[in-house]
Formats: sequence, structure tokens, C-alpha cells
Amino acid sequence: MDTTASNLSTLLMLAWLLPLASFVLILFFGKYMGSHGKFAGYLATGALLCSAALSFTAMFGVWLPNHPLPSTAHHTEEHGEDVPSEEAHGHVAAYPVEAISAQPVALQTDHEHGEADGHHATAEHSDGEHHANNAPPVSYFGDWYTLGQFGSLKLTISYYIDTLTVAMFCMVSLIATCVHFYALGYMHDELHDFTDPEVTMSDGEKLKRPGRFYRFFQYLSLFCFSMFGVVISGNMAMVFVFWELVGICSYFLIGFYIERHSASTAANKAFIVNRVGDFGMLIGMMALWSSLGTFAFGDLKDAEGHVVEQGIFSQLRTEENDYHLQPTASMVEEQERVRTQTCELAADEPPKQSHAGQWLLLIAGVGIFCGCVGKSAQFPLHVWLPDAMEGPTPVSALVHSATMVAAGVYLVGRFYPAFSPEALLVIAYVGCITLFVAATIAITATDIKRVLAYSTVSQLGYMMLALGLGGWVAGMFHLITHAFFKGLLFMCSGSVIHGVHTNDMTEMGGLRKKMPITAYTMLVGCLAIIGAGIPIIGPGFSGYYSKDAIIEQAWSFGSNNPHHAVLKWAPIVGAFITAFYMFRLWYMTFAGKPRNQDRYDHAHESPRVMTMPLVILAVFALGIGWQLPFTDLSTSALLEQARPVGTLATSHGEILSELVIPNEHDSHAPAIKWAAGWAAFSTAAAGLLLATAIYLWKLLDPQELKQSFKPLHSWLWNKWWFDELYQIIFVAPCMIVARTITRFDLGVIDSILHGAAAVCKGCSKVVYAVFDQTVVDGMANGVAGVTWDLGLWLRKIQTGNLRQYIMFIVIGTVVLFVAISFVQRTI
Amino acid sequence: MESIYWPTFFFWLFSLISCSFAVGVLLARNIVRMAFYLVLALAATAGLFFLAGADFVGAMQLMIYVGGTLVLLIFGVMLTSQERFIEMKTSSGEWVVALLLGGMLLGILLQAAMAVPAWQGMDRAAAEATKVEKTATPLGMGLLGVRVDQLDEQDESRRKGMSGYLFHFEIVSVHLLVVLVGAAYLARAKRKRGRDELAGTGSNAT
Amino acid sequence: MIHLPLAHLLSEPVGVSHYVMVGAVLFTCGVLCMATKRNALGVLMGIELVLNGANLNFIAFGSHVLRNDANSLGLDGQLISMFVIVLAAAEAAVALAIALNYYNNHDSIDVDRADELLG
Amino acid sequence: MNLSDPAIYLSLLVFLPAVAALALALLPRLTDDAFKCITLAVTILVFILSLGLFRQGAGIDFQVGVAEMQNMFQVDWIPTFGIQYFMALDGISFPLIVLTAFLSVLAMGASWPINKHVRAYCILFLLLETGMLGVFMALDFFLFYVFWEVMLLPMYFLIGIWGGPRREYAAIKFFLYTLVGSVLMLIAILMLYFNSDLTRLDAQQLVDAGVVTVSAETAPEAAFQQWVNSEEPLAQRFADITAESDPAQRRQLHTFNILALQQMGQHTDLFEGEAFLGKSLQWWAFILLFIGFVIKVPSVPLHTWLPDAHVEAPTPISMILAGILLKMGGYGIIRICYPICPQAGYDLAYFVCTIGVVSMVYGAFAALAQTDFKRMVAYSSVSHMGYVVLGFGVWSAMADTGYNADYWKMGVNGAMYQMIGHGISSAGMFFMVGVIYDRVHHRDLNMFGGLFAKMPIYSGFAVGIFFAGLGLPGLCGFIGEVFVVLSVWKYSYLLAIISASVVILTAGYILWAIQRVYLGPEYKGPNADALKPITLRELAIAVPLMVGAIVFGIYPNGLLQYMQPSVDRQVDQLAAWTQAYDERETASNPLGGEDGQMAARQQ
Repeated sequence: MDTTASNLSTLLMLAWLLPLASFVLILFFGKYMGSHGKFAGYLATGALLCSAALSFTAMFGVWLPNHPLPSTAHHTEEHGEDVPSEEAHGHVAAYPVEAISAQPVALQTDHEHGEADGHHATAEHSDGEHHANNAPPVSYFGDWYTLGQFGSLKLTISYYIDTLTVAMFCMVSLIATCVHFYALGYMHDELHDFTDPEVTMSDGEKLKRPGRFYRFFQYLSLFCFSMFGVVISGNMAMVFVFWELVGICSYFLIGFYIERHSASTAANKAFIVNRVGDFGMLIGMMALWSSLGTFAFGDLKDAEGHVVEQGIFSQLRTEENDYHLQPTASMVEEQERVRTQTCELAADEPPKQSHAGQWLLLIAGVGIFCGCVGKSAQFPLHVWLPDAMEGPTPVSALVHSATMVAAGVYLVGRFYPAFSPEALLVIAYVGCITLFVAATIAITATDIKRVLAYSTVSQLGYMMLALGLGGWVAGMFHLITHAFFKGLLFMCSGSVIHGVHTNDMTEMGGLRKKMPITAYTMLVGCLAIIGAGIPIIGPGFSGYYSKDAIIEQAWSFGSNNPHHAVLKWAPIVGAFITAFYMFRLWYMTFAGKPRNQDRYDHAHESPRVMTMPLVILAVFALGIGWQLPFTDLSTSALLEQARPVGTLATSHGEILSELVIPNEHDSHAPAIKWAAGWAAFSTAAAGLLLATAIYLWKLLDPQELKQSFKPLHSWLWNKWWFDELYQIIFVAPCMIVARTITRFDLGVIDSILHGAAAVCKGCSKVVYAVFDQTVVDGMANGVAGVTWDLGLWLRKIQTGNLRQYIMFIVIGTVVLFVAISFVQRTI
Repeated sequence: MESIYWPTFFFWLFSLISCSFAVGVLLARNIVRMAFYLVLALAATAGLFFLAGADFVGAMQLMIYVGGTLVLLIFGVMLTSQERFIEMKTSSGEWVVALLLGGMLLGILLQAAMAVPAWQGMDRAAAEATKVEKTATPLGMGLLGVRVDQLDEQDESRRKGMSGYLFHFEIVSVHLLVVLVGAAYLARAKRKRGRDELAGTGSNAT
Repeated sequence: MIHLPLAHLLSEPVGVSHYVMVGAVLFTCGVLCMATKRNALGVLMGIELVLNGANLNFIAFGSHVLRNDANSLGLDGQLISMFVIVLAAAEAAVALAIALNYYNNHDSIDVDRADELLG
Repeated sequence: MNLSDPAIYLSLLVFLPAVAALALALLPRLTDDAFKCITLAVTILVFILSLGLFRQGAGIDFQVGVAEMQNMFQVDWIPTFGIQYFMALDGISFPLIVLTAFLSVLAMGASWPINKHVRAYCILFLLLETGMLGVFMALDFFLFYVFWEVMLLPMYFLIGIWGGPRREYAAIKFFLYTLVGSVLMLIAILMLYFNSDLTRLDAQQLVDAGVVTVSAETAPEAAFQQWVNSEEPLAQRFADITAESDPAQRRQLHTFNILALQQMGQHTDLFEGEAFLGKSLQWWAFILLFIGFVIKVPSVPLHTWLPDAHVEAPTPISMILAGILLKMGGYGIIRICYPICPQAGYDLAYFVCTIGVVSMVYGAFAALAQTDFKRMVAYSSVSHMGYVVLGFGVWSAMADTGYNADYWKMGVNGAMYQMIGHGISSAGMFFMVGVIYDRVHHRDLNMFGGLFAKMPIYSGFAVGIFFAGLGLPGLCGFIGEVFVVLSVWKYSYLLAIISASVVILTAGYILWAIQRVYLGPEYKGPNADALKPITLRELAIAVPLMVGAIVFGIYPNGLLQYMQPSVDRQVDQLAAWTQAYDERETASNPLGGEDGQMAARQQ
């Protein structure tokens, strides 16, 4: 065991530090590495290649021989996503009728059982083996370096290695290597003096500058280093350190074209929006820190294997408590302290035992999740990601697949045992909103990279949703499959852009003939992202497995929590929209006739250094979900091995007592699988058909559609007006406050009497102008105006058109149904 | 493998026919085809009625709907079928909205249909044991005011409904009469007037 | 061994759910028909489909073959569906009359142009 | 001259600049460069002297891991008032001293562009350095005050003569502000002096106060007896007073000894008598001292001298101002306010923390709105020093946290770290502004742009330093900020949340400034031709700063090992005091007699 631990930590540390070494070398000597630092690219690529080799050695050479996966051979039809404990469900075949009839009954009893158990998780393990909690996965934890120690408090740089860590290392290094190779080709413009077509100087000339080839690879190296750092982190403090580093790398890379104002603005936006998330994360960390006094994920053991310091997880999920989540005594105290601080008057009341520590746990969980919201571009902090397209395409491919956005999902997965059911519900809702909002925006975008960007946001929403609903494996599985196909899609789009020199899909079309490799690898990516596969029995593209797992979990959750039914439907609706916009993209780009003959004529297939990574990634996008023939090795089995402690159980909310987070293995029940599988398949097929009907068969005219949905189109085209909204409610007030503060300072500089007099005079004016004229008059005028506008608007509804009235009736019915299903909770 | 249970087989057959022709009605552009599809869909529905043990209603469906109402409709089609009305296009936007809304509606309805466990059907033995009775007589008696199916009802609260449907039957009869008179009045042959005259005497025309 | 869902599908009796699902499809088709057809007669056909969908539900809920328990509508279901059929016939007659009248007056049966009530 | 004698070594360290200043004044007329070179050499010498303390095991050294005062020496200065020439080092002052010496070298290096009255400039600069070093080393309150004032005057002239267009205004403003602070401090010093009484301390406390020197072998009691019987004038007076048996007749033995005052504040009721408006003497002393120090820090609302002084001061003086002068306020709070007046500190902890948080938010907002580059950096200093005040204030060793001082230790250590980190990053930022100001002679943020293309190396360093200010991990700003912020929740979650929000604003103003100055296609302002790449001299200043920023960012233990024992010791003492105080309070014995106090102390 010890040699395993030291081998693993050494291998991964080397894999982690190699990019740093490459960064440092290029930072100091990049300029001198060949003309424009040509060899810097090779250096960075080589470092990453070594990292990948080390990671795969760690996986196949050390990890798997020591921790073999459990055999899954007898469960072929469940596409390899099973683990031995699923045998508890028996070998049930997928009979539709029986499935439908059996499921609700079973769920009902489950639910009653849960309630009968009362609100305390402790009572729950009487549910029998069906609810048996899983023990912590095999993991290695240790400290490398101490940042500071204060009494019992310790901030360290440490490692936490389990299957997930190793798998993430392999995934990140593999994709990053592909991206590096690809970038060697894509960035060749930077190898000589570069004329930036998008920057016009004041004298009307286009900007000319020396190429910055080596800088690009320098940042890429640092980026990979930071991402590896997040993955290998053994505690939250270290996560935060590398979290910030990932953020700053993205700042550099997004703002790579520093001369472009849009690029530097996008970089700023990315970093600042991420900081907003970090703000929440800091709060969550503080809540954890001051109650638990540790950030460590694992238990620190001494040479004999005795636990010296307990980590977060083992404090929150103790073995005595059957690995159920329960706040520690210190959390209960801390919450009580916060409560007395909040309401001084209530200080004398006895502490509320019912939710002891749960609120604090919720704050910590939601706080940590805030950081993930920022990094993974979840609603409401998703606004930075599409703007991040200002960076070169290899960066987009990296940011959108293996790093940065993956970091957020990864952290949710890593921190998973400490999320209370209520926090998970928050995560699920955020994911749900994100996946829907982003998917709708992607429908109208015409910039090929932006469509993909919004699709990333939407897919991240899927992952968050899955994690929030209790589908840990589903979410992480989708993270990995998505990394491959999204990396592929982005690199394909980069190849297209490289070929036609524009991002605008309205100038493309018919490129299939000019760039076949790109077109067909991208088709693989599209099919993977929509989850194409034969329903229920498989086989399918990688996305098919992960997306079906997510939808199954959503279905399972929806059956347990009828009043959160929207979480059940959102992924299905999302699947429809995803299929639609992805194939819209493919058809617009590759099918049909060229829309811009000039660009078409000059289009060409990319060089081999760019297409080879495409092919490699396409193979993975197709097959990463499959079980390796003649072995037990599959991604989902790996992830199942990594399943965090205590998450294999149905858990009940403490604050929201009706909330049930279902056991993930319940979602493989045939009834759910059948219904969810068909729902996913049919909606995706419908989306694909609609896209085909509009963009390939031209049954419906897109322009006409645009006209008939003008308001909706402009709503989506403007991305739900989020940027403008944030400008109004955050940025502008901030600047107003800032200017006010500056003016306040200057006011103090004046002689105090004079200043006071001036302030008095000013105040009265302000009262007159602002209050009298704006507020009082404005209110009166506003009420009148609103009434008038409302009347005008309502008049428009009365079109006298029979068919629209029918439409309104249908809308009314649907809304009524939804409303009733929500109201049911209160009855 | 168990043997095929034929009622189920016919159920799937009829439901497939009726659903697909209903979709056909929806998607067809030509009004004449629509009418034809509708006939088939309704006839298949009648088959479903038979399968559900409602033989009389099924027969009525065939006679009144398929035989009567639809013939009427087809007359209407023929009377108004000019070239420009046979195919009238709807805009793409409306199609998309309608399909989206319809999809949602369908989703909700299907969800509701599957929601109740008791609706999932009996097992085969029970189904085969169920005796299917002819319903024409009880229906006729019901319309005349006697509920033969509930004569031996012991439950006081249920027996209240035993008075049958005589009153309803009467109302429907009168209603039908009024409606037919009205229809005849509305559709009576009129001298076709020109547009100018119509505009001039608009208030008198109705 | 892989169990084909279809095989099992045919050997077991169907239930109310299945009828209701068929009814739902008919109903939705009818509604969509009403919403998308510009031909007045098309709208009429949509109405017929909607009524049939509803009828199917009544029959299903009243049927002893599908579900034999106390909550069944019994004969009531069939009676109501009979009334529906009769009323549908009447409605068809009147609606046709209206359509013909409209056609006579406007030389059109496009419902989109029948918006004179619009203020 | 025996350099291993602390008295000589430390005196040399402090007064070498002053002596050199005197020599410069007497020297015949030399070229400007010669003056600068001499001054630079002196500062380098001082820096080397301060580095000499790192040699472990040498004749004089600063021992790692020792929490108590080291290298202590005391010489009577004005015996009538018990004023001593009393200096020592501990983990709190030592890093600041090294920082002072370090930044003085760099600031002198940055002084090369100064061409007006060079001799006077050099003299004042050296005097300033003496004042600063003295403040950090003095342990006699009177001596402390003297150094404090010594530092003030040169600064006034440095701003007022070598500053920008509105230099007189800025200098006067700086002077008045600081003077008000000094006056308040003087009042507090006198209040404390006249209420102090050395005879109330027992043997151990006298040893802790440095009054009685003790070697490792002897017990405190024995050393005390030896001291009382010795020939020392102070000991004799002590003996005289304690000989008086009637308590009513007994006189008090006043002292300016800061360590002794700390002992009195923590272990006796000398400062607890009611002074004014129902508040105790130490409450008022704390308020007066705190205002005096907080002006220096500076915290809102007493900060408005800072932007003007920074904007008008020449670049090297800005570096000194931001890098060292601001730290004196923080140093005063940790060294004087809290240990001497613990009860007031305990009562006013929330007030102190609020001041810190308000400064953080206020400074960040103000920085966001500036269009003057230097003003923006000045306001960022206000914001960053808010962390320091907050970190000192988080008195989380309370009853409801079970007197757990760990989080408070973290806060105070973080605050100290932030002082050092900010000393590097803010000095660096001002230097970076100075570099371009020297070239283009304006500081309007909206009239820059594209500097990356014209001055790539400079821009790289500048961006690095600015990121250190932003609190990026791996650079010096991060450690302090994270330590402070993480420690606050245990004291007050509300303040913690507000203070955490500052990370957003910080990112906002720094990134926006970087975008406007360094990024973009081309330079938009006047004097574009003057934008030459960074010179070797400037590089020689930028590189040490950048190296410092990185080293302190990735190797915090390098600093913490010197600093932490002393800080922890002080926090532990205060935590123990808190517990004793709370127990006294619960025993409803508000002022506590001698007996109650003794009982509490024995627990």
C-alpha cells in the first residue's frame, strides 16, 4: 500500500509539475527558442505528452493493478454502468408494461418508509441493504507542504488521490495533449510577424506586431499545471489556490490578443465573474473552516496507519453513523453562534436541535458551489463563457472541455459528500435553469463558436443537474464524455475557421466537400453530444450513455419528488433543443449550398497536425462510454469505484423534509430506464428531425421563422439580455458607488464648514430633484403609463384569430397543469 | 414465450391506425385527404370501442360519425372546394409553436395517463375471466330511466343515481331538434348577393 | 438474453392507461389541427378528433374489461359518450351550416379572415 | 567597537543613516550623483546590517522560534522621568525592520531622476530612514514618540519640496493629519504614564517587561531580589517605594516602558479606573492611540491625506509612504493598543473590525472610480490596509468560541503578513507608476494603452506586481488576505461576508487599470516618443520587488517562522486575559480588587 501511495503521488506530482517546468522555461527563455519561440511549442507539447504518459502509467500501471474494478460481465444490456451492489435489484428485464405498473408502487413505499423514519438520518440505516451506504473509496491523502499553521489549524498543499483523480488526470492530459498538437498547427500565424485584422490603428493601418507563439504555449502550460493542481488538491484551500490560478490563466489566454479591446474586455469579464463566484466560495470556505477547522478531504495518517487528523468527509460522514451526512458538534455550535449573532434577542432561547448544524452545512455547500457556478459558467454567472470565445480556438477547446469549466463540475463531484440534500437541490435547480437558458440561446446564435459555447454551458448544466439530483456517476461520466466530444467539436470548429477565415455560419455551407475529415469528425461529435444510440439496449455514442444516465436519474428523482417535476422535464426538453441546434450548426456549416462562394472557393482542409487530433478525439468521443472488450474496464465502472463516501443511499432533506435524493442505483430500475430512455431518444430524434426539416429539407423557412418569432428571436439573440441586465443592476451601481465615494472624499478635503453647507444645500436639491420630481411624480406618471401600456398590450392579444385563441387555450391548459403540480405540494 | 392475447393485438392495431391517421389529418394539406383520413381514424376508434366492451357505442360511432357526420363534412368539403381552398398553407412559425405546445400538452397527458398504477390493466387470467356483456339493452333501459346494472346496488348513496337518463335524453332530443332547425335555417338556399350590396345592407343581412 | 419489449407487449391485456394514451394522441392531434388549419372545415375536423379523444377516455373509464373495480364509470361512461356523439353530429351540422354561410358571404373559408370582431 | 553587543549593533542600525546625513551636510559640494551614490551606499549598508541579524549563532542574531524580545538593551536617558533608551527586536518588529531597510535601498535607487536640491533630499531621506527604523525598534514609549516625530518632518519636506504641482497642499494635509494623530497619541502616552506603577508588578512580570534581566539558570524571584538590591537607580527607587508600608502613603513608580505597560494593562487594574464620561482610562487611551495609528494606516474616514500625499510625492517617497509608513500604524496597533489596553480592545473589537472592513470596501470602490493612476494605487492601499486592521481586530477568543485563540492567531498573523506583502506590492505598484510617469509625465489612466508593445519587460513586471496586489495565489498578496478573511467568520460572519466581497472589487479595479494602461493596440496619450524600454537601473529595482512578491507568495514559512512565535505569544496572552476577564465579570465583580485579580491570574 505504501509503495502504491508513494508511486502514485510521485507519478502524479511529476505529471503535475512538468507543465510548470515548461512554463518557467518558456517564461524565461521562450524568446530564444527558435524563431519566435518555435521550440517553445514543442517543449510545452512534450511536457504535456510526458504528463499524459505519467498519468496513464499511474492509471494502468499502478492504480488498476492494485485496485481492480469489480466484474460487470453479466450486465451487458445495462451498458456497463453497473456495480456489484446493483444485484440487490435482481435481474429484472425491461418489460414496459410491468415496469410502468411496478415503479410507482415501489417508490411510494420507499417514500413512506422514509417519512416513517423521521427526519433524522441516523434512523435511516434500518432501511436495510437496499439503502446501505457505501464506505469511502480507496484514496491516498498526504501533505506536501504547509502554508501556515496556527494551533490546530493548518493550511497545506496536499494531495488526495482516488480513482477520480487518476481518471481526471488521464482525461485532462490526453485532451490537453491533443489541444497542444492542434495548437502547433493552428497558431502558426504567430510564428512570424502577425497582422491583426481586427485591430485598426489610429492611422487606419491594421496592427502589425511580432508573433507570440511561445507566449501562447507558456500560458497553456501554466493552465494545464493549474488544472492538474485543482484535480490533485487534497484540501479546499489548495483548490482555491489553483482555482484562482486557473482563473488567471484563462484571463491570459482569453485576452491573448491583448491589442483587441474585445479580447481584453472578455478576459476581464471572465476573471471578475469568476471572482464573484469565488466570493461565494470564500464564504463557504469560511463557514467550513470556522466550524471544522480543516479543509482536508482525506484523513491524515501516521506511519502506522492511525488517523492523525480527520478530514472534512470523515468528520461529516462517520463510520458509526453508517456514513450518513451529519453535521459535527462543532458545526452545531457554530450555527448556534451565528444564530445568536443574527438575532441578539433570541440568544436566550435553547438551540434549535431540529436543524442542528444543517443551515451551516447548507451555507458551506452553497458557498462552495458558488465557486463552481463561476468556474463552470452556470446561471447566473454564465455570461463570461461565450465572451471567452475571443481567445484562440485551441484555448476554447481546452477551456470548454478538460479544464476551467470542468474544474467546477469536478469540485462539486469532489466535495460531494459534504453537500446536504438541500444544497444538492440548489445545485440541481441552478443546473436546470442553466441547461435550459443556454440551450435556448444557442438556437439563434450564428457564430459557430458561440453556438458551441452555449452548448457547453448547457451541457455543464446537465452535469450540475445530475450531480444535484444524486447522480454522481452520471454527472462525472458526462463530464468525461463531454470533455472528449466538446474538445472535438471545438477543434473542428477551429479547423473550419482556419479554413474559411470567419466564424459566421451564415457565410458557410457545403463545406463537407472541401473539408471532409473535419465534417465527419464533427458529425461524430454532434451525434455524441445529442446522445445518439439505440434506445435502451445500446450501443451508442459516448454521450448516449452519460446523457441517458442523467435523464434516468432525473426521472428517478422526479418520481420521488413530484413537486420538483420541472427537474425531471428540463433535461428532456434540453435534449430536444440540443439536438436541434447541434444539427442546425452542422447543416449550416457543412451541408447544403455555399452561402458565400468566395469563402467556399478558398476553403481548404486543415493540415495533418490539426486533423490527427480530431480523428483521435473522434474515436474517443465515439467509444469512451464503452466497456473495453474482454475486461471490466469502462469509464463508468471506474467512476463507480470512485464514488464518494456515503453517496450510495437515498437521503432525505432535513430542512426540507419532503426532499428525497434517490439512490443512484435506483435509476437503473427497468421501469425508469425504459421510460427515460425512450423519452431521451424520442426528444433528441424530434430535435434532429426539426433541424433536418428546416435546414436540410427546407420544409420550413428559417427566415420566415425568424420573422414570425421576432420578439422571441431578439430575446434569444440578445442572450436573454443578461449582459445588459448585469450592466444595469451591478456594474452601473458599482461605478455610481465608486464615483460617489470619490466625490465624498473630495468633499471632505474642502473646509468642513463649507463642505457641510454645500452638502446641506445639495441635499435639499437632491430631495427636490430626486424625490419630488423623480420618485413622487415618477410614481404617478408611472402608474398611469403602465396601465396604458398594459391596456395596449392586452388589446394585441385580442386578434380575433380563431387559431390563436386555440393556442391560448392550450397554453392555458399546460400552465394550469404545471401550476397544479406545484400547488400539490401545499395540499 | 407466452401466446398472443388477441384483444391486445387488436388494441395495438386499432390504436396504431387511429393515431397514425389522426396525425395524418394533422399533417395533410389537402382538405379532401384530411376528410378521408378522418374517416379511417374514427372507424378505428370505433374498433377500440368494441374492444373495450362498448359495442353499442361502437356501432353508433360507425353509424352516426362515420356514416353521418362525416358524410356531412364531405359534402361541406365538396361544396366549398375551390382550387384555392384545397391547400392553404400555414406559416412555419405557427407550425413550430403549435408543435411545441402540442408536444408539451401531449407530454402532460401521457404523464397523467401513466401516473395511476390502477390503470395499468389486469393480469391475463383476470382479463380472460371477465365476462363481456351486451350493452344495448342496459343502455336503452338507461335512457328510459331504469339502470339495470345497478338494480341490486346496496349502497344507499349510489342508488340515488338509479333514476337513469330519461331527462337527459329528453333534453338532448329537444336540443337536437332545435339545432337541426337552426342548421336548416342557416344553410337555406339564398340568392347569392354581390359584395357591394352586402356592404350596403350589412345590418339587414343578418 | 435480451428480452424484446414487443413480445411481452402482446401477451398481456391492456389497461385504461393505454386507452387514455391513445385518447391523448387523438386529442392533441385534434387541438393541433384546430390550431394550424386555416380551412374552416379543417378546424371542424380537429374538433371531431378532440371529441373522439374524449370519448375514448369515457369508454375506457367505463369499461369493465380494462379495469374491474368499484371506481369504474360503468354504464355512465358509455351513455355520456353516446351523448357526445349525438351532440357532435348536431354540432357538425350547425358548424357546416355556418361554414357554408360564411363561404356564401365571403367567398372564402379561411378562418384567418374571419376576424371582424377585432376592434 | 564590539558588534556583538546589541546596544551597539542596533544603535548602529538605527543611527547610521542619521550620522551619514550629518556627514552629508558637512561635506563640501559634490556632484549630484555622488550624493546619491553615498546615500545609496549607506542604505545598502543598513540593509546589510539588518541582514546580519539572520546569521544564526553569530554574536548577534535573531533567533528563529523565540517569541520573546531579543537583543534587548536599555540605557537610562532621562532618569527623572524613567525614560530609557530601550530597544529590542521580536518577531513583530524584525520583519518590518528588514522590510524598511530593503525598501529604503530600492527607494533610493528610484531616486535617481531627482535633480533638485539633491543634497537636501539625501539628508532628509536618511533622517527618514532613521525615524522609521527607530519606531520599529523603540520599546520606550517616549523614545517611540520621538522617532515617530523624527520621521514626520523629513516626510513633510520631501513631499513639500520635491512633490508635484499641488505639493504644498498635500504636504500640509499630510502634516496636519499626522500631527493630530501624534497629539492624540501624546495625550494617551501621558495618561498611561501617570497611571502606571512599576511596583505593582510581581517578579515574573518585571522580568517579562524587561526591567529585570534574567539569565536562563536563575529563577525570576532570585533575579528580582538581586535587581532590587542592586545599585541601579531604578531599582533603588523601586526599593524605596516598596519600603513604604502604608498603602495610602505609597508613591507610584511611573514608567514609559512599553513592555511594563503591557504587563500592567493585562495583569493589574491600574488603567481601569473611570476617567471620563463613564469610560475607563484605558478605554480613552485606546481610542486616542487608535485614532493616532489609524490615521497612519490609514483607515476610513481618516484616510484622505493619503491619495493627495501619494499623488504629489515623488516616486521613491510614494514607495516609502506606502511600503513603510502605513505599516507604522499597524505596528502601533499590535504593539501598543491591544496589549496595553486589552479591555478596551475587547470592548471595541467590533468597532475596530468595522473600521477595517469599511476601509476595505471603501478603498476598493474609490480605487474603481479613479482616473489618476497613482490615486488608484493609493486607494488600493487604503483597501489593502483595511485587511490589516481587520486581522488585528478579530478578537475571536470569546466565551462562545470557548476561548479558542487559533482563529485570532491566524487573523493577526495574516494581518502581519499582509503588512509585509503590501509593503512589497504597493511599493512595487508605485514604482511601476513612477516609471511611466518619468517618461510621459502624466498619469491619466484613460490616456495610456498599448504599453505592452512598447515596453514589454516593464509591462510584464508591472502586471506581475499588480497581480500581487490583486491577491493572486503564488504572489505575496494572497497569503495575508486569505489568512485574514478565513479568520474573520469565527468573529463575525457578517463582517466576514462583506470582507470576502472585496475580492471582486479588487479584481475589478486592478484588471480594469491593467487593461487601460498595458493592453490595447496603441498608446493614446502625449509624449509617445518617450516610451523607451525599461532601463537597467529600473530593472534592478523591479526585479527584487518581483522576486520578493513571488517568494513571499510561495514560501510563507520563510516569513512566518520569524514572525509567528511572537504573534502567537501575544495572542495567547490576550486570550488568557479574556478568559480571566470574563470570569471576573461573571463573578459580578466588575472592577475586581487585588484579590480577585490575583485569583483570576492564578487560574
